[in-house]
Amino acid sequence: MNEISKERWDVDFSIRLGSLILKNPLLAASGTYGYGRELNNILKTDDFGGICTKSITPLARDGNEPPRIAELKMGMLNSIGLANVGVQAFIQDKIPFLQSLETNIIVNVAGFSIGDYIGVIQLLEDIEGIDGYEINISCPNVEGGLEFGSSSKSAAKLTKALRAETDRFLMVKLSPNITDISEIAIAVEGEGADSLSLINTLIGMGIEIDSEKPILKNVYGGYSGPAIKPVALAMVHKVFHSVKIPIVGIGGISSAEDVVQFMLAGATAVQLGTVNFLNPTALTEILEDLVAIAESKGIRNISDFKGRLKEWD
Amino acid sequence: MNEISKERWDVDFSIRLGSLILKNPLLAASGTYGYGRELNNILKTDDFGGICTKSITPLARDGNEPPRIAELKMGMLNSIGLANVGVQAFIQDKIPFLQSLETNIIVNVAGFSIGDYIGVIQLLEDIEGIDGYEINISCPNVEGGLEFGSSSKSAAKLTKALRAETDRFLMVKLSPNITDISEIAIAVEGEGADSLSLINTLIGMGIEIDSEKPILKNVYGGYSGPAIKPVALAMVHKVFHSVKIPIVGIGGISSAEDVVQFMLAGATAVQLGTVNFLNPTALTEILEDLVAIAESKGIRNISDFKGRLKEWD
Amino acid sequence: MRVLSNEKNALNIYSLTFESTSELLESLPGQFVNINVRGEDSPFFRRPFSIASATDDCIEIIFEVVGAGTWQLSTLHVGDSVDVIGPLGLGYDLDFTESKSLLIGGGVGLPPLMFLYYKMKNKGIEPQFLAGFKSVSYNFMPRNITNVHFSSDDGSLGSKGYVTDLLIETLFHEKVDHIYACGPEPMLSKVIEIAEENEIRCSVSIEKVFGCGTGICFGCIIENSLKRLTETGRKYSLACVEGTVFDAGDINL
Amino acid sequence: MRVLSNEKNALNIYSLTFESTSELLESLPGQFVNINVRGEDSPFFRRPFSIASATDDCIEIIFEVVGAGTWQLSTLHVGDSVDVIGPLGLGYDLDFTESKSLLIGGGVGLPPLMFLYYKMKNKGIEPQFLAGFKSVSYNFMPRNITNVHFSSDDGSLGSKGYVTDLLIETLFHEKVDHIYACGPEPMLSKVIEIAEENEIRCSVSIEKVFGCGTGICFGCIIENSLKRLTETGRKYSLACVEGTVFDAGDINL
Ligand SMILES: Cc1cc2nc3c(=O)[nH]c(=O)nc-3n(C[C@H](O)[C@H](O)[C@H](O)COP(=O)(O)OP(=O)(O)OC[C@H]3O[C@@H](n4cnc5c(N)ncnc54)[C@H](O)[C@@H]3O)c2cc1C
Ligand SMILES: Cc1cc2nc3c(=O)[nH]c(=O)nc-3n(C[C@H](O)[C@H](O)[C@H](O)COP(=O)(O)OP(=O)(O)OC[C@H]3O[C@@H](n4cnc5c(N)ncnc54)[C@H](O)[C@@H]3O)c2cc1C
Ligand SMILES: Cc1cc2nc3c(=O)[nH]c(=O)nc-3n(C[C@H](O)[C@H](O)[C@H](O)COP(=O)(O)O)c2cc1C
Ligand SMILES: Cc1cc2nc3c(=O)[nH]c(=O)nc-3n(C[C@H](O)[C@H](O)[C@H](O)COP(=O)(O)O)c2cc1C
Ligand code: FES
Ligand code: FES
Repeated sequence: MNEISKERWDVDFSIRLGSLILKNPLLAASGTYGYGRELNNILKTDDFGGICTKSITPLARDGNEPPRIAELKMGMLNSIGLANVGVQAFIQDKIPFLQSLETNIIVNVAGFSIGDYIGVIQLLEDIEGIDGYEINISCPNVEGGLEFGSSSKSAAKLTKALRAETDRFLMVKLSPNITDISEIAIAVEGEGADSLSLINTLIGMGIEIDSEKPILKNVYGGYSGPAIKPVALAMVHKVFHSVKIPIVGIGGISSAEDVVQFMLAGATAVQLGTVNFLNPTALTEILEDLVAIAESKGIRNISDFKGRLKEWD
Repeated sequence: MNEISKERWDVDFSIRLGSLILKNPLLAASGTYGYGRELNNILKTDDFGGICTKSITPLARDGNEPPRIAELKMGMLNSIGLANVGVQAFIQDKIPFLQSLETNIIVNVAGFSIGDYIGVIQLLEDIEGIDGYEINISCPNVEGGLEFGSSSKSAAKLTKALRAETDRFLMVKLSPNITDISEIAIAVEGEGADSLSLINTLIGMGIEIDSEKPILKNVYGGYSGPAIKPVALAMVHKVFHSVKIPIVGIGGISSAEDVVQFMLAGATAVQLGTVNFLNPTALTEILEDLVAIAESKGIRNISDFKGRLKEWD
Repeated sequence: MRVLSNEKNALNIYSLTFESTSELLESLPGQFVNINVRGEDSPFFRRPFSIASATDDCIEIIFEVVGAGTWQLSTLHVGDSVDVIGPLGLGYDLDFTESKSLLIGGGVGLPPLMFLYYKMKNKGIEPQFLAGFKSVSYNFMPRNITNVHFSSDDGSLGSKGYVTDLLIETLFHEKVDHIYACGPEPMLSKVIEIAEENEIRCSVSIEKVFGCGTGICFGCIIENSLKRLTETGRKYSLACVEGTVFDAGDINL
Repeated sequence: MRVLSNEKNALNIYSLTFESTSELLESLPGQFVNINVRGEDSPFFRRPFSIASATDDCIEIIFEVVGAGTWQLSTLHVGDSVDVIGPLGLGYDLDFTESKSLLIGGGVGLPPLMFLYYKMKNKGIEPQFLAGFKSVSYNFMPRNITNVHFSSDDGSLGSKGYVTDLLIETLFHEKVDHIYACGPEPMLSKVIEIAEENEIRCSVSIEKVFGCGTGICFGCIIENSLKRLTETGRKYSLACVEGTVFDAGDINL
């Protein structure tokens, strides 16, 4: 168990994310940290500034057929397909442990209709110990065929409906598979979201030439890991210059340098995703390295990095 | 000089791309092979199935200020900004050498208005030895602010205008920074394009944390190289199932395996881009390895790979 | 963790031992470690290997070079440091005191059974051990494992043919309560079939591509049997944390 | 190409020689090779290095370890194979027979000047050579280069101070027609300034990040001087193919 003793550091890691105070700017990304308990014997889950749970849907879902993960050179593809225990079992079996954690619990919510999202949130509203919701709008919208997150109209409509349901911290997670992410960001901000998290996975594909088959049964999958970081950084920077609400950066983060890059580009906090698979104690190492970077730059509040990107003269 | 003796191979490399016959399915990608002459002492430029020139605009352009290239872990960013000699100097200084090559010459055309594109093509129409045009629609459209390639309406309008100007082979190069690439592909096909090439670069960004500056003066750049291959493959596969005209696959190709993957996904031919920077004799090596793969699979016509992707049962 | 030895045991087969944490030393047969292989062509995911033995101060894995990751592992030198997490997975049900056990494995499916064998011997139990190899050149069975019957594809070691033929033969004249099996999928399917016919309890170790090995990526799924589907309402189990050892009746291979 | 030797010459400085193609053996001073460095943390782009010498059967480069790529190069062993392309770039104008030449360089800016020096000596010309180092520990100048005046930041080698101070001093009592300079940008700027004041022709070697080194990526640009802009209509030159040696009057550093 790698425990983190904040006392010996001269850097204040706490940040304000909308109405939340996080003890540090590192959250576990949805779908890459299970229900928060799995790694608790390797890493003190409490050490995260927050946990975004696996996406929760109204009913339990088995997800897509295998193979549904595959490795690439600098990243991976997944077509898990929102496998999860469903909101009822989540409340019964997963919430008690999450409640016991001294960190912010953000439940990631997904659905195939606005009613799905509302259904999940209504059941969760009565449960204590949930600090907020992250809305995964990269799920296929049954009506239009495309994702909720692929048009500003549908993204705004969904945000508006959910804002009416809850006073809790409401963060909308944007898809990068989009012509103009700022347009979606502005629409979602306009309907009262407290924060934006980005990016979800890029759509990708791999082919195995011996079998001449796609590496995923589902053909397409979500591309994550270090390879997508440059795309994520550009989108965070662009959205930062388009909205006022705080941004949580996601995409390929695996080192303290990466965290600082995202904060310089405008992120208030970040999420660790695929790196948790490769290095279950990444959080601890990143926090330690962040101290070194902050100290070398004479920075005492980690939030001072935010949006501090300099221009070329 | 690595010369390629086709005689010793049992594989027929020639392919039909619309009205063109290519001696092999490998083309040099625009902006990554200069004007065709630069590497001619290292690699016989003739050995390419075709050359897509640097993007040509009506007037000479110096391009963006430096730094305008930067390396990443599995790729690079560029913000060259369409630096080129302009169509007049192109005709005078560059065309004669290109005419001397025994390969297909495809002039890549770019502009900031429909008039720009028309202007370039009208001047080139009288020149012999040009086998076709590749239209780069990823340039900012002055009217709307966005790229021509970012809406099916503007892409279709541009294609229609250019189709009226030329009977030559007309290939439109699609941008991946788009919500639904199939929509653009269908629109462009509808206006008479002979072929589609995809993808151009993804928008990306890098930050250097010591200086706290973007690694490019221009902040954003085009992300290319192996890291973008999974995104390109998915788009080629998707477009293949949306249109009937042939597709030229581009994005991170650096080996014969990559070429086969793109062909399985539906590409008729492919382009080599960033790999030319790293390995100027990549073409030769890839052709040799392609023979080995084809032979191991008992394939005698390279075009048999096209779209042959198998499904999971 | 520090590499203590890395020796070629047989054709393409290496035995790698490394210094061990106290947690690792308490590992159970059937559990695995997950190794972050670094080097020129580093694979992206970690690489999982069954624990082949655990002594007071070291852990052993035995692996075959089949690709970039295992090749890289084969180049490790004594003293090199290697990023290992574990023990992971549930391991074998060690409730075997009453019953007569038979271990059956092929190739690099044998290491977890070797560990199980050592544990059984420690408890004074001597299981039957059937081991199959492609040929004698691949044989890496250590001398301290006795009572093994070998088979090989070409007859160069033990009886010629499949190790499952040996199983059928053994079951003719021996009573077995519990079969523990690990190896390539076709072998496992055959073992399960034979066990079912003979109504013998059968535990199998499953190999899948692992994204994490720790239960957080939901990638390493194996289909549940109708029985387990009915019990749990779930179509799949996670091989890494709900296995990698499963009761043959719980899964569809 | 096969590595023939790789020796540490000074603090963090290595001299690497490799077998050479006939093309490489004809390379000119000021030309460079571009190396595809492979290994655990391989950089994406090739790494450019000036040719420090070319004998009948090998090419030499001298490099300082400053990052992952050069670190990886420092680990190469005799017999390893290395992916080198070249010679690239235009090299120095070798039309120096008539004039009195002075070579001035700092640190790993010196290798191309060493090659130039050898060429001049072969033609019976003995140039002035001014060489600056951080301190004596970094000095990698081979013995066969005579007539060098050294400077070092700390005075541990030659005169204390900048090599440009040496230049000013030299120009007090010597007539020079042509200065060849290579080194860090601040040094080059100062050399150009001094050359201009004294109306001496000055050729400088430029370092930029190279995407290709072969003129096809259009990334390695250097701003043209007003004079060259007027002549060519172009704002930039490509350092890799139109240089890396430029006439000081042609560019804005
Ligand atoms: C729980 C578990 C225990 C294992 N124990 C052992 C062991 O004790 N000894 C041993 O030699 N091998 C063992 N394996 C298999 C071992 O993990 C793979 O051989 C190894 O990951 C291949 O890595 P590579 O990079 O060398 O090969 P790759 O180039 O990745 O692949 C080579 C071949 O191995 C297959 N493969 C790749 N990754 C995996 C994976 N994660 N699981 C299964 N197959 C894979 C590929 O499909 C391919 O056919 C075990 C696997 C699992 C899941
Ligand atoms: C034409 C030319 C000739 C050169 N000749 C020599 C030589 O003879 N000996 C020698 O030691 N070095 C020489 N260099 C510099 C050498 O190319 C860099 O030191 C090397 O590329 C650094 O690689 P790295 O991966 O070790 O460092 P990195 O980790 O890439 O960078 C370390 C530092 O070097 C700088 N750098 C990185 N790449 C380049 C580049 N392509 N050009 C300039 N600076 C860079 C970075 O900005 C950083 O400050 C030359 C450069 C050029 C362009
Ligand atoms: C296996 C896997 C499962 C994921 N599941 C979800 C999910 O259920 N909901 C969600 O919003 N994002 C999900 N994601 C996306 C991640 O939260 C994250 O946005 C993405 O992986 C990019 O970050 P990374 O590169 O750091 O992994 C998943 C990602 C992976 C790799
Ligand atoms: C330095 C550089 C310059 C480029 N210039 C152009 C260009 O002028 N016109 C164009 O259509 N594409 C241009 N491209 C895009 C490439 O043609 C290609 O679409 C892209 O790089 C993806 O392929 P790759 O990953 O194989 O490089 C350029 C790419 C690079 C890296
Ligand atoms: S390997 Fe990730 S859940 Fe099993
Ligand atoms: S480095 Fe590519 S053009 Fe000079």
